[in-house]
Amino acid sequence: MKKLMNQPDQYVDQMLEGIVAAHPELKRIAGTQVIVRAHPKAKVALVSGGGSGHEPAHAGYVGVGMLDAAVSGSVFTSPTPDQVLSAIRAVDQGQGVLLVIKNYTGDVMNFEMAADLASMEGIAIEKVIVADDVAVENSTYTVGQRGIAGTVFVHKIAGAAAEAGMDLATVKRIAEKVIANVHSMGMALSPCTVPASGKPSFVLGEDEVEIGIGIHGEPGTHRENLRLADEIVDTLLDRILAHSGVVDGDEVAVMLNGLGATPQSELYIAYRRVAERLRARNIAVHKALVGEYMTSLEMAGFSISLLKLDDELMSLLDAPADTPAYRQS
Amino acid sequence: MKKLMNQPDQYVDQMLEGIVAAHPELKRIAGTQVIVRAHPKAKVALVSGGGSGHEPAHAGYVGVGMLDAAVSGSVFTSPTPDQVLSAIRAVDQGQGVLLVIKNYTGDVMNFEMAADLASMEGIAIEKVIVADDVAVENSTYTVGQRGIAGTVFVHKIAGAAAEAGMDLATVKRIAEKVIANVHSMGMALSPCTVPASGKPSFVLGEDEVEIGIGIHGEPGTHRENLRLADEIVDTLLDRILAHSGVVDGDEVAVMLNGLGATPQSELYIAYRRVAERLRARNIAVHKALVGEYMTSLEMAGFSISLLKLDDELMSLLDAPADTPAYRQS
Amino acid sequence: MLTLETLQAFIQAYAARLAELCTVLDDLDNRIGDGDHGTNMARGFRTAADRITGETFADLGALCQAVAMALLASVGGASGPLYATAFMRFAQSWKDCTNVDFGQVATGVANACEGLRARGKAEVGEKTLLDVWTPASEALAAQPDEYGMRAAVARATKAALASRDIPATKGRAAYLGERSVGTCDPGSISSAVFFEELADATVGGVTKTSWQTSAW
Amino acid sequence: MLTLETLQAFIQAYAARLAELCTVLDDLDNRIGDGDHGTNMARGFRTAADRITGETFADLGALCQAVAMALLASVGGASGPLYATAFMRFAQSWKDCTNVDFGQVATGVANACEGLRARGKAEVGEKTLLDVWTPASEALAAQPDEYGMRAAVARATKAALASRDIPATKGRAAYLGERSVGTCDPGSISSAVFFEELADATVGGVTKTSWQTSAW
Ligand SMILES: Nc1ncnc2c1ncn2[C@@H]1O[C@H](COP(=O)(O)OP(=O)(O)O)[C@@H](O)[C@H]1O
Ligand SMILES: Nc1ncnc2c1ncn2[C@@H]1O[C@H](COP(=O)(O)OP(=O)(O)O)[C@@H](O)[C@H]1O
Ligand SMILES: [Mg+2]
Ligand SMILES: [Mg+2]
Ligand SMILES: [Mg+2]
Ligand SMILES: [Mg+2]
Repeated sequence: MKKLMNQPDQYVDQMLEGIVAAHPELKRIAGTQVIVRAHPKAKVALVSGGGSGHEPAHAGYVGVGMLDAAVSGSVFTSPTPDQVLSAIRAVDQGQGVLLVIKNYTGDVMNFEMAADLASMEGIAIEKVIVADDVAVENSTYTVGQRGIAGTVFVHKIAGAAAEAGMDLATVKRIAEKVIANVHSMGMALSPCTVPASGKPSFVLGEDEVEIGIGIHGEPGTHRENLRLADEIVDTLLDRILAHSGVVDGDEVAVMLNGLGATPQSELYIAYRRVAERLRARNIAVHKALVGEYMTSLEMAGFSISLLKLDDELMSLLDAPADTPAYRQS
Repeated sequence: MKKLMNQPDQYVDQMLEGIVAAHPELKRIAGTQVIVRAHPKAKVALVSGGGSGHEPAHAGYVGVGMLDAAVSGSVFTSPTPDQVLSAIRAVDQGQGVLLVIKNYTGDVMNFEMAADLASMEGIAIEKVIVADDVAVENSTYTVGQRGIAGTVFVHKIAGAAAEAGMDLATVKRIAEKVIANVHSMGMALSPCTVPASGKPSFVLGEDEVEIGIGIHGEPGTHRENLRLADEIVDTLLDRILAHSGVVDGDEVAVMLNGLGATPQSELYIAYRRVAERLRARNIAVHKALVGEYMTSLEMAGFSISLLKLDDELMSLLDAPADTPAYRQS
Repeated sequence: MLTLETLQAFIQAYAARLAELCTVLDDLDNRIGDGDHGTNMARGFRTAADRITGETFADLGALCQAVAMALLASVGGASGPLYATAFMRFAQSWKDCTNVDFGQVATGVANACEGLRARGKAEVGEKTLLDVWTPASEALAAQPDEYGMRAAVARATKAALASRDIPATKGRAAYLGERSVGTCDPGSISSAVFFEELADATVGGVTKTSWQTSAW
Repeated sequence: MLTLETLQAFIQAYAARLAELCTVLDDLDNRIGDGDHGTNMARGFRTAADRITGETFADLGALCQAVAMALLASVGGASGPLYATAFMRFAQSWKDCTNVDFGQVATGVANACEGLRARGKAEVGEKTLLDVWTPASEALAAQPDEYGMRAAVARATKAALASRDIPATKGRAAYLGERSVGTCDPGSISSAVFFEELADATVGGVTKTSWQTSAW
């Protein structure tokens, strides 16, 4: 796999330099891998992050109506607690900070350690853990479902709540409501390669795909033969619908998320099928997002996220946002 | 190359269905491959298009402040004159129509034939031909430079002029000013595969890249070994700067455009170098666009476009736009 | 002599031949263009052939105009307007005729050739289909009969193969500059096949080139 | 006996060993995780080793705390907080001591083990590094001397290899369910190496496993 890069160990650092160079409305806290808004606002602050390699997540969602800070670890590696702590300190305006964590052992442990340290400093801190991936069965004995692209809906909706001046408890309640109502699943047509290792995360035959993959190049729940786009969409969507509790007459938001190398044309071909299926079930799509929102380097494939809406979520989803990767007025 | 698709011959049709399903602010003219705004406005109309496979170009730029219609041909094949004519007829509000054509023999001939037919119907029609690719030497004896990603700046700026109510001659003058001032060049790390053929457009060794490629999977001007991102950026940027007439103290807009499979992280790594180089030359970047604006299916690689700005171009570039792929307020 | 019947048969035969050669033409175009010339041509002439199947046309002009319109609406790319232009010129040349002699065929081809030059703004030697149409047209004009028709095929085939050795300065292959040397121009090959099938429909017994290997 | 000197030597040796095994650990993690365990561990212990090089520490507590902080700030992922937690527990256990006997080493390892369990919320048998730390800690507690130290290495190595045969229910490999059977847990391997190097630094003469092939 050829990479457009310089030294692999400077991959994340140079990416962050590029981000702040391109977006003067963002800035980087010197000496860290933390991106914050250049013009902070007095309100509850939202901090998210995780390993790098998911761009535009998470730095691309820093801005008005979404995040206040994004912390980037090494590629596919959770950032360390000191980095997360720097972010928390930088964005706290005295009204408290909500951490939006994707459910991976590493992310949870590192963000929790940072939260402990921040509370010891007297910062009001809360956390929510996104676990939207229905590929993985949930059970109290296991690690639980992964957090994947549905996380962007948490950023958007909880971000709008914070921007509107809601307090920490309310922003947290809303974030948890999004988490309870968003369900996702993904698949890969090809693997990705971490810059430092230079090796593909798995090897697929010319006709094989991985179903139920995460966003770190991990293999999925199973492998099968490539089928028509409509059939693949049906496989994912059936499972999402079964887990989601969405019923006829409900209103939803849909994200058809590209994992990195899949052309937008193919994402729209897949979305067409999602729309067709939902229409047949009398489920109204209030908003559709089709594009690359939470990627896995140059993996080919996609995920579908379905968010069941109520009036509160809908109005916050529709609120303005102005970030590099998500803009609406 | 695995594709997320159904029947290859329905690729474009199903993509267009997906686009209108996802974006209720767009609609498709029944029986055609033309996407128009659902809510047209009385003003000079802009029509662009070309082969499919460049998504989000061009349908993603239909909307307030940019295009009024986009015509999609088969993958990498110019649309036919009757399709272009349908678009022209649909968007003409009596104030005339400007065709924004990328400089490829096929596009030029098909759009020109449509323009001839439209004028015979009494529609005021003008055209501009974008030829921003400095990889190819220009000369009166040859076909001239190709139109590539710089075209998006034409859509944005001429679109803002039309939206502001300027007349056809003025909108055309402004589009031509953009064209005269935008210069681009691209390179590929890997080829792409047209769905119908199923074969890669060229074959590169593990260490090889193509320099000076277009956006249809054509090979470039030459092949070389993969080098550091900074070195590759320098190769393209040096040539662009040499052609652009941009001098110290100028103000520019930059587009760092991904060709399909290149992760955003790598685009930012490349942009970082562009910013560093321009800063050193005392060239001010008024606006930077980093992302996928004009792709070549799942090709890995990127292009750089540099647009020299004056006050007029700058204020139109900064005007609001609300389209699926380009939003700003 | 070209009749309504032979022209219809020609369109059907050319469409079938393009379907066979689709991959060869795509592969050639892949090397120096964007890999779709076979697909474009096969799609276009399939559409044209279907369009005229079972229809009756008053004259050659109407038939050629129907083919031109079908091509225009189905090919796209560079070849669409070019081949459509050729048939529009045929339509003008053979207006109101239900059959034409080889002199009129020669005039029609010369007009088509002129149309191609105007539409594509290319000259002979730029590695485009004009490199084939021009000598074919000349051969037919010099000897407007059965033999001239065969000579046109020979000139066309030779020119198509000769396109391998020159760099392109028009069309998509021009972006490759010197790298386009060594590959035949796909539009020249499809044009040579055009003359093979036209001659076969009008005079018969043409030995058709197997382009599969020689084109590379 | 564990002195300031042997502990420093251990950190250096473990860092060097991780650098050697980096690819093996990454490859293992690639099969059932995200392919970075070797990179993470090598980076973290390199940072820790550099951090303590040329520095003097008042006691083992201060040294372990410095290592913990270096790991915390440089590893990330799941292994960062876990190994950092182990060293924080060492720091608490060996506070104010410049050297400790094997009884105190056993206590420190038991405390670390307890810390790992609390931090990761895993139990033995879930295919995590706890599967290695727990039996190693037990062996050392049962026989807090040189022999116990060697026994701990043997138990650790055996447990690391045994991790191959069970499905993961914690950590990233858990998402693979039954597909995780057949590959050793990378964190268990890095932990077995931890005990090999700790024993080698404290009692010497440990035969080190070549994980290159046996791990698969
Ligand atoms: N300006 C021109 N004049 C005449 N023929 C041309 C010109 N440009 C291209 N062609 C012909 O068109 C052929 C390519 O057709 P095709 O691949 O269908 O279109 P595109 O280049 O748009 O993909 C070339 O091989 C060449 O023979
Ligand atoms: N909950 C847990 N408790 C104990 N150890 C764990 C837990 N989760 C993961 N591990 C260990 O961490 C190792 C993976 O570490 P590493 O690859 O560095 O982190 P990440 O999984 O974040 O990429 C696993 O092999 C496993 O031994
Ligand atoms: Mg990791
Ligand atoms: Mg084409
Ligand atoms: Mg072509
Ligand atoms: Mg890992």
